[in-house]
Amino acid sequence: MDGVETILGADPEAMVSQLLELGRDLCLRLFEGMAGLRAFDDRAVILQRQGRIGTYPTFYGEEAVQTASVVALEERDWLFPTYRQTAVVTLRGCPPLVPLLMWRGHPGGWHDVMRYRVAPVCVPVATNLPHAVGAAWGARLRSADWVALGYAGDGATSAGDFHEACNLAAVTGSPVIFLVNNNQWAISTPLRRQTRVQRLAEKAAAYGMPGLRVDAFDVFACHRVLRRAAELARSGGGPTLVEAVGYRLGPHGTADEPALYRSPAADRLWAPMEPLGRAQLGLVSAGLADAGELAEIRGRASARLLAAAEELERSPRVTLEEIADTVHLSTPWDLSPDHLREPSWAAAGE
Amino acid sequence: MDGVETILGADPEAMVSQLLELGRDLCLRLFEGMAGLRAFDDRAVILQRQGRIGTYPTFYGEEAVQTASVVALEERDWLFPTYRQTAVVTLRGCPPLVPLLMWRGHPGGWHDVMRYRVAPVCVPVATNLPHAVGAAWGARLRSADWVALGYAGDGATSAGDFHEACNLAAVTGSPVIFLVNNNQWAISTPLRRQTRVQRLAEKAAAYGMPGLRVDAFDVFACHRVLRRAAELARSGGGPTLVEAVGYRLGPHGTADEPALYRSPAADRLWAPMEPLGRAQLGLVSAGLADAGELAEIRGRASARLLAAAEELERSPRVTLEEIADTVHLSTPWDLSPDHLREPSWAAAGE
Amino acid sequence: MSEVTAPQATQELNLVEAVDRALGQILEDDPQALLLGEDIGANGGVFRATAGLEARFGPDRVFDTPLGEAGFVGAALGLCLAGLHPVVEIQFDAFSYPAFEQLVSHVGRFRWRTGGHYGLRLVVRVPYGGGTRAPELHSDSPETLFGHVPGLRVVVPSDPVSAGRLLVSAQGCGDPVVFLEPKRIYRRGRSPVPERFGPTELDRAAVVRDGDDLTLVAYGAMVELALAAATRLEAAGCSARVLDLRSLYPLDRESLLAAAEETGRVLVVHEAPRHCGLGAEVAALLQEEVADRLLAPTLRVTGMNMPFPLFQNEDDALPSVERVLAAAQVMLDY
Amino acid sequence: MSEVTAPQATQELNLVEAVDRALGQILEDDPQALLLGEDIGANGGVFRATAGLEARFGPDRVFDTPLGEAGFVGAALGLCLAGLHPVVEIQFDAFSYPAFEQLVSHVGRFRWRTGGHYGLRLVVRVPYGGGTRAPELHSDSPETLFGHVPGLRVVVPSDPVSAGRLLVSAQGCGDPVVFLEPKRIYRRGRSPVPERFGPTELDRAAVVRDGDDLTLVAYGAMVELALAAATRLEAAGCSARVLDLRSLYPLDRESLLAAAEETGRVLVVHEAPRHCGLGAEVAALLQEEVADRLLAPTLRVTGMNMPFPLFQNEDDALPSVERVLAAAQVMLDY
Ligand SMILES: Cc1ncc(C[n+]2csc(CCOP(=O)(O)OP(=O)(O)O)c2C)c(N)n1
Ligand SMILES: Cc1ncc(C[n+]2csc(CCOP(=O)(O)OP(=O)(O)O)c2C)c(N)n1
Ligand SMILES: [Mg+2]
Ligand SMILES: [Mg+2]
Repeated sequence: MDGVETILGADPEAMVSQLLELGRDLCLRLFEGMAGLRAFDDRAVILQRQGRIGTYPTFYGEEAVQTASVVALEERDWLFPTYRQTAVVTLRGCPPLVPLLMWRGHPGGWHDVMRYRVAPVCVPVATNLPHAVGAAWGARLRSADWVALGYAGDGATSAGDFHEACNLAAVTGSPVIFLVNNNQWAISTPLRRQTRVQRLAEKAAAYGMPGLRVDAFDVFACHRVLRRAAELARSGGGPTLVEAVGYRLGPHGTADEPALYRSPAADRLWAPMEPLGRAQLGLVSAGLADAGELAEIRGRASARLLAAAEELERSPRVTLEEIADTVHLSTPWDLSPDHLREPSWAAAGE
Repeated sequence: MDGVETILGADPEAMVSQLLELGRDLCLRLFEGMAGLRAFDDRAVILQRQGRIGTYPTFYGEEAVQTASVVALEERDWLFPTYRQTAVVTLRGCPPLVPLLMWRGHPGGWHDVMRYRVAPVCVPVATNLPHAVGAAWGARLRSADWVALGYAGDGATSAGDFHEACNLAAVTGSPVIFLVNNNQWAISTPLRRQTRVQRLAEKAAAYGMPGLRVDAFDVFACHRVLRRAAELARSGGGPTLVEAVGYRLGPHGTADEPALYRSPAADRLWAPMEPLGRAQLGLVSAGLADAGELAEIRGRASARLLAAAEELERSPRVTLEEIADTVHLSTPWDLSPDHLREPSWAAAGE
Repeated sequence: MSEVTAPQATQELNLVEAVDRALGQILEDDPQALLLGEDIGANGGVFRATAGLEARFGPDRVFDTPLGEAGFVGAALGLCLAGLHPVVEIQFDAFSYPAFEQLVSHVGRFRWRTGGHYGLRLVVRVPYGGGTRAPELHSDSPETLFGHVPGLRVVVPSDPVSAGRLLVSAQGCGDPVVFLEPKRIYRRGRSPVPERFGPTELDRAAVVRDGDDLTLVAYGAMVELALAAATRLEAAGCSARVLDLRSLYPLDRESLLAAAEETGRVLVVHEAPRHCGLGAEVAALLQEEVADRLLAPTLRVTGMNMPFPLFQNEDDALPSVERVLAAAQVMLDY
Repeated sequence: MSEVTAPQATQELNLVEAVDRALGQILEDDPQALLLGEDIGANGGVFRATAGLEARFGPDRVFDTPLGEAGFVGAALGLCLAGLHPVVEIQFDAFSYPAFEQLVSHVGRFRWRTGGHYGLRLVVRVPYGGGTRAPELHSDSPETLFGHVPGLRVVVPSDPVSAGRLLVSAQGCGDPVVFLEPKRIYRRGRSPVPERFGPTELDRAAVVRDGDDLTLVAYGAMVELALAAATRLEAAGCSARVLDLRSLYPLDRESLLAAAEETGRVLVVHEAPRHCGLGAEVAALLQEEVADRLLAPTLRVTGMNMPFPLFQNEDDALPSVERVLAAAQVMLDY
């Protein structure tokens, strides 16, 4: 892939030396992160099939970018996920039960935003990006040194909020990373119908910020590139657009039927890029880990998710009255228990 | 100015030869167009001072770009003006009384959109650009050969609708020209606080379309560049972004006080670029016209505007009932005369 | 267009299939019609409301847009100037908000800006409402927002036949229509629909069940609920009329006043938040016009003034037959 | 914060000057507060509501944003996460529409998305309304839109003192507030204001004139009109109360019910379109709660369901004293 930074795709010797440079600890941390995300995704798909959660947008294949985005940043840095990064918060220490509850439509699914410094999951495409700019700009204003990272898809780059966010970030010199997961599809819309510029990193020039491209299936390259962007941001260099070039290996979500709009042949072509297998190959050939060790990591992750899934049914129902009490700091009369469910005429009629 | 196409700013010999190439007819047509716009603007400012129209955004200095945009296009081409191009419709044959009535807050100020192929004046920044894309895309779909031109300011390039319009135009290959009047100010906001990319034409690359820069005070260069963009569009080459590089010679509008935010020194530096005087100098030195002839053109334009201004008070008042009847094809009951002004309870109470 | 009166071959379709068929009919009858939206082409729309249409009419007439609702709703306005008649699909209710400015500041105001001379033949279809176990922001009911701003018609069908006829009529009415499709009942069961949908009056409510003692005013997915409540009321000796509003702006004043005059009690049911919702408008209108004919105050059973909850709690938030019955009882006892 | 009770130096300010002073006080008292908006810095805002503040607090705390209301309202949310307390200026009413999605889909839902734990200390100031001979889309009254969607408080002052106190209180309330400033009365006359604005309860209406026979419910620029109508009514022997709503969401239920119970007649006046406006909500609420105490139907004198006209006709479209008196007469004669 043209101008796309990669480690696992480099010639074997270069790969090994670059992995060794990263070091075993970091490499295993990255692998472990991916294992956690994969276990989450696998389990969520099963739970959806069992009818225990609702429609679910799988992120199978995006584990490398997502893991790198968390590991390359510091705990004080802010993350702004979309519907496709609902599990990144688990890499910040949040129990996987929480995002599973969200997909179960349970209010226990709202994670602790301030504790994990992960914004609430954002559904409308690109609208999380201005939030990321604000959080980053705030660091500049408060002379703090956190950075913010906003996730976007290839489709999201067409939306107005992407543009306004990039421009505002550049003008304010805010330490923000726009991480575009270019999986080449927005539901059924292929990249070539999304925009005429097929290298999305080139869009960065319109805002006067750097644009970097990285192999989305290579967790090590993603880490290196995101780390670079974060360092630039932290040292006052302002925003960067990072395009992770990949492919959506799965359907858009559990309700989607890719057979309607894309060829299984292309899918098959991309399937071997699956990032965990690819990372494992690299780690083993670099002598940084053996297959058994890695299998154990994955096994632990699966077990953890199985346990979370079992807890799912045990989460007590929350009443609508309780939820109504979470909308405002000082709950208005019309959301109080007396007026919410049975409007006051009920009392009046008694 | 760097990479900015110009004719009047070229060395005198080159200028003369290029003007001769354009020919006397076209040159005088361009001058006449500018004279008409200037007369409109001058008169409107006077009317505003007299309290006979409301707040008015003067376009003093933008006559070259605006005139060129009309003359370089054909009558079948669509124009999408903002609040700062309210008089371009007069270059399509609409009496100046009409836009003056608009500024007087009179519904006679709505011009005939389909007759002149000029969209209604658009107030919210950048929101006219998607309309231009649609009109152009429609030509492609109907195998018609009109193009569409949407006006924008430098400030407008920061808005989401600019982005969505450019992207959609490029994806659909629509024959549209985005004409960015870069006057370096958005009310009090200077370009450097608007975006980090100071050559706005560079933003075109983000959409995979060409970007051209032209001297905004040079009606001849503007004509040539816009003609080129129109030809490209008409021949199936898709959209172009044209940046007219200039300066807002006047205030943002009659309610604006530039002294609060910009230095009179910079203003003085730009003042000599005033496009009518500059065009006159060129025409006279190329021997294409003499000063008397040009003065006569301007005199006729002024007289026409004076007459229009006199008509202003004679436009009969339109009633709210009549206006209410223009909102829908089939007027709903609540907008009918019986229910509009005196809601039906008035009748009920009688 | 004239009413279709001849007997026709019928077929059983559900609501979303009826929408699909109506769209096919529009594309067939009107060479200037075209469809735009996200994933409406090969994919047939996320609800399959445009299934098969791209294959039948080609990708230029069933156009998959890039993302950006403001951009493509704005472009639809421009397409109208070019003489085309776009029908836009917004993928889900809450994704109409990015297009809000284009709808309010331009689409609704276009005819007025031409002194009444030129209108936009533009339909914006929006699957809306709760009850489908969907993720956040996929269950909103934005009808009040579009009804409150001037120049837009707001139309909501409640069954396959009304969906087809209202959609065809909306597309032919010469003015922009926000066409809200109650996605909860997209697949609620099939009814016989005619081969071709004839036009119908756009701003008329329909009495879908007659009654004397009380009128339940509803629209969209709430009509079914109102009918269920009416059956229960009948068992309890109360004869309830069900009025399907269909047009949320303009309101069918005559049918509403007739309901108030003939039944004396009017109860409004909707999913949207209560504050300034349609229920408020109906209650206020009846006050203004026929307060002296009302035997009981006009009550409302509506969504709450809070975000539509994640789906574990959606049944708590949606109007229920029980809530309707309780309100009806208060009115009957008044 | 505690009520300011000590006697203070006062000064005569008009409404927009009071806003300016309140913003200065906010910036002084709250080191995390900052202002964002178009042209609010050196230019002091197109209405001069921020005049002098950039000079006093620097361009980082009084920040001129690039264009793009969605972008900077969204960024304001992010600034809140960073611990800051932004006060955003939208230049004119209709330019709130590009920010509509950010306000509805994010700002209003933020606390709810954190299980109630974290709120946004975010105020969005919007000069709104007609009567200023302004160009198109500079005279809208969007309050219904913001009141109908969940999670936003909507507050409207009606005089210099309420403007200052409500703005200071809005900024301190811990939740997002859409603060609508009636630009028509920005310079309507000066009143003595205290040197510092003390806080006030955000969701309380104010009885700005007492009376027994009828209540005129109004807000913003309409309060003045209601007071003028009340004076005329008094001359005709009718004692009219004027209730300044101030909070459009939540409504002050108690004051409204008290007005209905104590005066028996409630008339609502607003500039926004009638359909699903605040008048409808008040009428419906009173029906539900105190129908039996009403001596006359709740009538509405409002803007029309059409675009706010170009300014030659704005006085025809705005509520007038005459229209209020006519409605009041109907109610008194009922
Ligand atoms: C404003 C908005 N419009 C429409 C949608 C519906 N929708 C959900 S995902 C999606 C495609 C997004 O594609 P992309 O940005 O490439 O992200 P990906 O799903 O591939 O991760 C669409 C259109 C939405 N969420 N938000
Ligand atoms: C969406 C929107 N926000 C704010 C405004 C208020 N406003 C009017 S003109 C203007 C500046 C526009 O600057 P630019 O695009 O450079 O055009 P210019 O006025 O210089 O021609 C602003 C902010 C508006 N018209 N629309
Ligand atoms: Mg994608
Ligand atoms: Mg400008």
